[in-house]
Amino acid sequence: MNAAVLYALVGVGLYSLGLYALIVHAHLVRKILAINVMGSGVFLVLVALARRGGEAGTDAVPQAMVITGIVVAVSATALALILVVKLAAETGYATLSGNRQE
Amino acid sequence: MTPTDWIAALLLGMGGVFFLAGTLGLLRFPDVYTRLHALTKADNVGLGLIVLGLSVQADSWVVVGKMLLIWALVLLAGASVAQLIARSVLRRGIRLWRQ
Amino acid sequence: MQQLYLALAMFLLLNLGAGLWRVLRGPTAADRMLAAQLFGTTAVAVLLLLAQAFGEAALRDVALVFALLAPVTAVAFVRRLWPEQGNSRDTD
Amino acid sequence: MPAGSAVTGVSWGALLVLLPLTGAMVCFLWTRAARILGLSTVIAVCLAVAGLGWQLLQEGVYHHAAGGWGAPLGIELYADGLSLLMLIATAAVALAVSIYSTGYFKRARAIRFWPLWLILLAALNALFLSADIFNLYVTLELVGLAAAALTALGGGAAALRGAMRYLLASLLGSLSYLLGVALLYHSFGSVDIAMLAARMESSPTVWAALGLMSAGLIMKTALYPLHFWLPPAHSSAPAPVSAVLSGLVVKASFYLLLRLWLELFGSVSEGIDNMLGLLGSVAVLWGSVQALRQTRLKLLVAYSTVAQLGYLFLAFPLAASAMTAWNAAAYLVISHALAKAAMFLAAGNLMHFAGHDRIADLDRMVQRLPLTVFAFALAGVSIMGLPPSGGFIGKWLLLEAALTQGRWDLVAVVILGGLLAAGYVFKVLGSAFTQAAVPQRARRVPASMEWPALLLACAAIVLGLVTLPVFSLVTIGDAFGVDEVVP
Amino acid sequence: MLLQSGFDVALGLGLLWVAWQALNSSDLFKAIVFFIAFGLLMALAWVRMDAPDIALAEAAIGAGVTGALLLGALARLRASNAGETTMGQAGNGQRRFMASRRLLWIPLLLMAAGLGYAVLSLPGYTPGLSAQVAANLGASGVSNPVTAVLLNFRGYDTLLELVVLLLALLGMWSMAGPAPPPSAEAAAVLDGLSRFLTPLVLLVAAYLLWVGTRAPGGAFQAGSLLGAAGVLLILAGWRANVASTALSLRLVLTAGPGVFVAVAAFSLLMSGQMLKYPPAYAGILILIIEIAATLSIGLTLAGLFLGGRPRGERKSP
Repeated sequence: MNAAVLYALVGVGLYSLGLYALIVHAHLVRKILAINVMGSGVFLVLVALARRGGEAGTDAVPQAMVITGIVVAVSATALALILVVKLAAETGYATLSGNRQE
Repeated sequence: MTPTDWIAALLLGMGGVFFLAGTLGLLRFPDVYTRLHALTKADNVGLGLIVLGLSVQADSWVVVGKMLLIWALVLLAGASVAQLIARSVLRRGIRLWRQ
Repeated sequence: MQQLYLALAMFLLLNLGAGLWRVLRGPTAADRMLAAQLFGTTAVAVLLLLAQAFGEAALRDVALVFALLAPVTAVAFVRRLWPEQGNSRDTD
Repeated sequence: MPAGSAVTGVSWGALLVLLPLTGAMVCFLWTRAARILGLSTVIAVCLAVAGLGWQLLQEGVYHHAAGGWGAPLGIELYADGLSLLMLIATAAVALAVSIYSTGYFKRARAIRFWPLWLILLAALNALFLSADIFNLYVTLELVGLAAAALTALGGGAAALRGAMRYLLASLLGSLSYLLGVALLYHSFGSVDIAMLAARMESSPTVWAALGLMSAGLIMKTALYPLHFWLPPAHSSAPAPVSAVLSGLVVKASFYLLLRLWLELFGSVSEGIDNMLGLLGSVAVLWGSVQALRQTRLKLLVAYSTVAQLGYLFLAFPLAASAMTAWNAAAYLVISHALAKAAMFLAAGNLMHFAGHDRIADLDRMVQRLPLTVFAFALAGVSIMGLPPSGGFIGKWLLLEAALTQGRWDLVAVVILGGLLAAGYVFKVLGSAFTQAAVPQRARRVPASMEWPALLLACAAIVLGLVTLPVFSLVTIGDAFGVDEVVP
Repeated sequence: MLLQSGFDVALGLGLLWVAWQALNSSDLFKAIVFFIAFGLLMALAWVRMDAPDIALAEAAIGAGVTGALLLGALARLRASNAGETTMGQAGNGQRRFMASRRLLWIPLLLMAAGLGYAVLSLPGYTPGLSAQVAANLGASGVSNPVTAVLLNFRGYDTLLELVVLLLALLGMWSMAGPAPPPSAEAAAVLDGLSRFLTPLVLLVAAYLLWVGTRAPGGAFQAGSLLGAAGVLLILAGWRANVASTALSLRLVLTAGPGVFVAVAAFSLLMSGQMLKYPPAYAGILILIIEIAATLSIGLTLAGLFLGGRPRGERKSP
């Protein structure tokens, strides 16, 4: 097992940890963090596996894809955060189930 | 190893020691002010020593210049962030640690 | 020499791991933020070492970006989050 | 030079993406004219779809190498009969929804609606035209973010919560899809669907990719039990947005799933088709029962979408009689797109008129909004699957495939689903005919909001009468991988 | 070799541990700080995988934008008392979550194991597209392969991606009202810091944009730096006298995707294929697109941090 496979496995681990947190946590900011961690895991797999043949060559295509992915991720994060902020201002809760118990 | 290598190794090693000292301070010091102190001073010195150590062996002056610029920026960031945080901590009335 | 760079980089990485303990323990938010600041400095050092070890000049640019942007998060913390917690009225 | 080269010489496919993008930016820049600019853009898109259709009929499938590089280095755009069918349905719904929105949105909201909506339209077109699985990821994200932003346009806690739920589900779906893309790329060294199809062979990695991509797309298509996000989002969005979400957006991910299945995974997967069929069956029955239980009109229509999406997945276990089953799926996709969009627009009219959507209190609507109720009823005919509607053809083909393969369980599901659908459609129509005298705060519904719903519903019916042209259209490019012609 | 492996193992474990803390810390602020540290470690991981372009992007976006975005959102959540979910607030739902937590890890562990097996069982090295990239690099107009893929070979993806970014801002403007009022007058230190750093950041952004055609760097990295400069200025209490309705602001926001679409349409007209550049003009076209994209990305990211539509200064003197 070389470093590339190691990082790819770490990517799989991050994806799984993120999925776990996404399901388990109720607070929406935590869900957003979870999505981001999952995304990082996927990006890691995408780039790391290109190097599993050894240090031989770097494949620019997956690298460019990941840069695209990072920009998409930051856009999605920003949109999701403003949704949470608006939702909390409206309901007082930053959760999906949140029904204010007053 | 050549004499320059030895100098570089010495500087790098000392840099490492300062980083360690900063981390120890962060972990062991009793309150936020002292930890602030440990962190911003020791680490910046550590980084400076590492930059010097690397500069001794750098290929070109451009590289040295860039590394010194980076160091200066980190110094600036450290100083101003420490000041900002310390001030807001003080304003919030978190008391100083006394023996 | 490459071995030394790598060994030092590894040492700094472990150092960074120790600093994470402070993020874990707090107790104040400022402590956590400070520890994050330490990561920035350490990462810069690691990047400079790796740049020299592997002869990758681009890594110095990464270090430069980190050094430049190191204050941004901390400033966001001081300006946005920290005042909101306590006496937020006077800052509005 | 043959006649019509002026039409076939233009790269209509590329225009289908560039036109709405340009429109969106121009609407954003020149807000004062957003409405007229947006509407003209949509009309231009409809013309471009017509151009592409003409091109396909004349010259067969459409290929466009973006950047001029071609696969595997560059991105290929590709359109065959199946893509064209989706593009036509999109254009039809888009036109109706756009006309509807001119009446529905007041100025302040209209200037926010148009750029988002045109970006969504561009993303849908780009998705139907792409032959590159990474490019498809980008279009999926674009569709998801645009749809979430449009859902939130409704304002209020329900819409925000629906949008948030939808956004999270959508992001989870596209990330799973992307992980599958990563595994496929590293297995075969390409992201071009045709090249992948040529190199495809079964391996654990391909299985993992199949699972991840299918699960992600199923989540976005809201197949039971991953449908939880759909009813809150589709019922709380503004009416034209609901129409687009239920009519088109969920179909986009289904289309992609179908495409991947036909091109890549059909050959390496055993047994999963039956599981999809089972989930589809549960979705049909459970969704219909839920719809029947709702007291709010928009929620009822949204649960009906969950049920109708279930039908689409019944085609997978019947794939042995490929032509019939896939034609059924295609027919169901487009007839549901038209009918459900019509239903949501009609529901929007009822809500606009009465100020609420409590089914029990929507009395005497048939006298007050005859066109709208008629539109709802016509759309209901297609949803129930009564002849001569498009929905009827789709369900009939499903039944035919199920009967020839002796799948009596699926026959029962199709019939039972139809009966339940009749139940919830008549529940709405029934109260529309009542004469209870609850005083209502009535608002005039402009013609620009009534006619689009009716025309869409009519289109869903007419779809049942033009089967032969549709079937011959779908065979362009042989997307279903069979040469037989339907009898 | 051993040291390198040691570094990789330490970094890999560190990533997983920090991610776990970022996802499961009891305190949301703590979670966010861990997430910021996670971004830092990710940048180091990209470096180890010979992907300095991504490391730059991750550093610029992670350190300059994402952290500030999250902290800003947390501050606004606390203002509406929604910064945390305590057990009492969540009630039954939370208890159900706690119950499912005990069982959920079993299927997820199985899934992770399956995915890990899928990764390990990949057939030996497939060359990917590196050979094609290398073969066509000469005709692409740039010599940094990642920039060549982003702006030329797969430029259509990048075009759509710029639209995604614009879409995020449009979405935010459509649901959020005007931006929250700027913070009080900044302290002298912060003022000085932003005065000093901003020009420097702009300079480095220009450098990254310029160097990106042949070395790691490019429009995204430069744009993220511009965005970070915007974040810093906003935090320092600087306000632009421009409303969201201003045409100039909108023109800059749409410059990136706009120029890209224009180039696509023009090339479609000239060569029949969108985004097909004549080799002689590829370099200059890419540069024009990149400059426009950098400006748009920077302004969009800063706008996203602002958290609402800029109000202009008509009301307050």
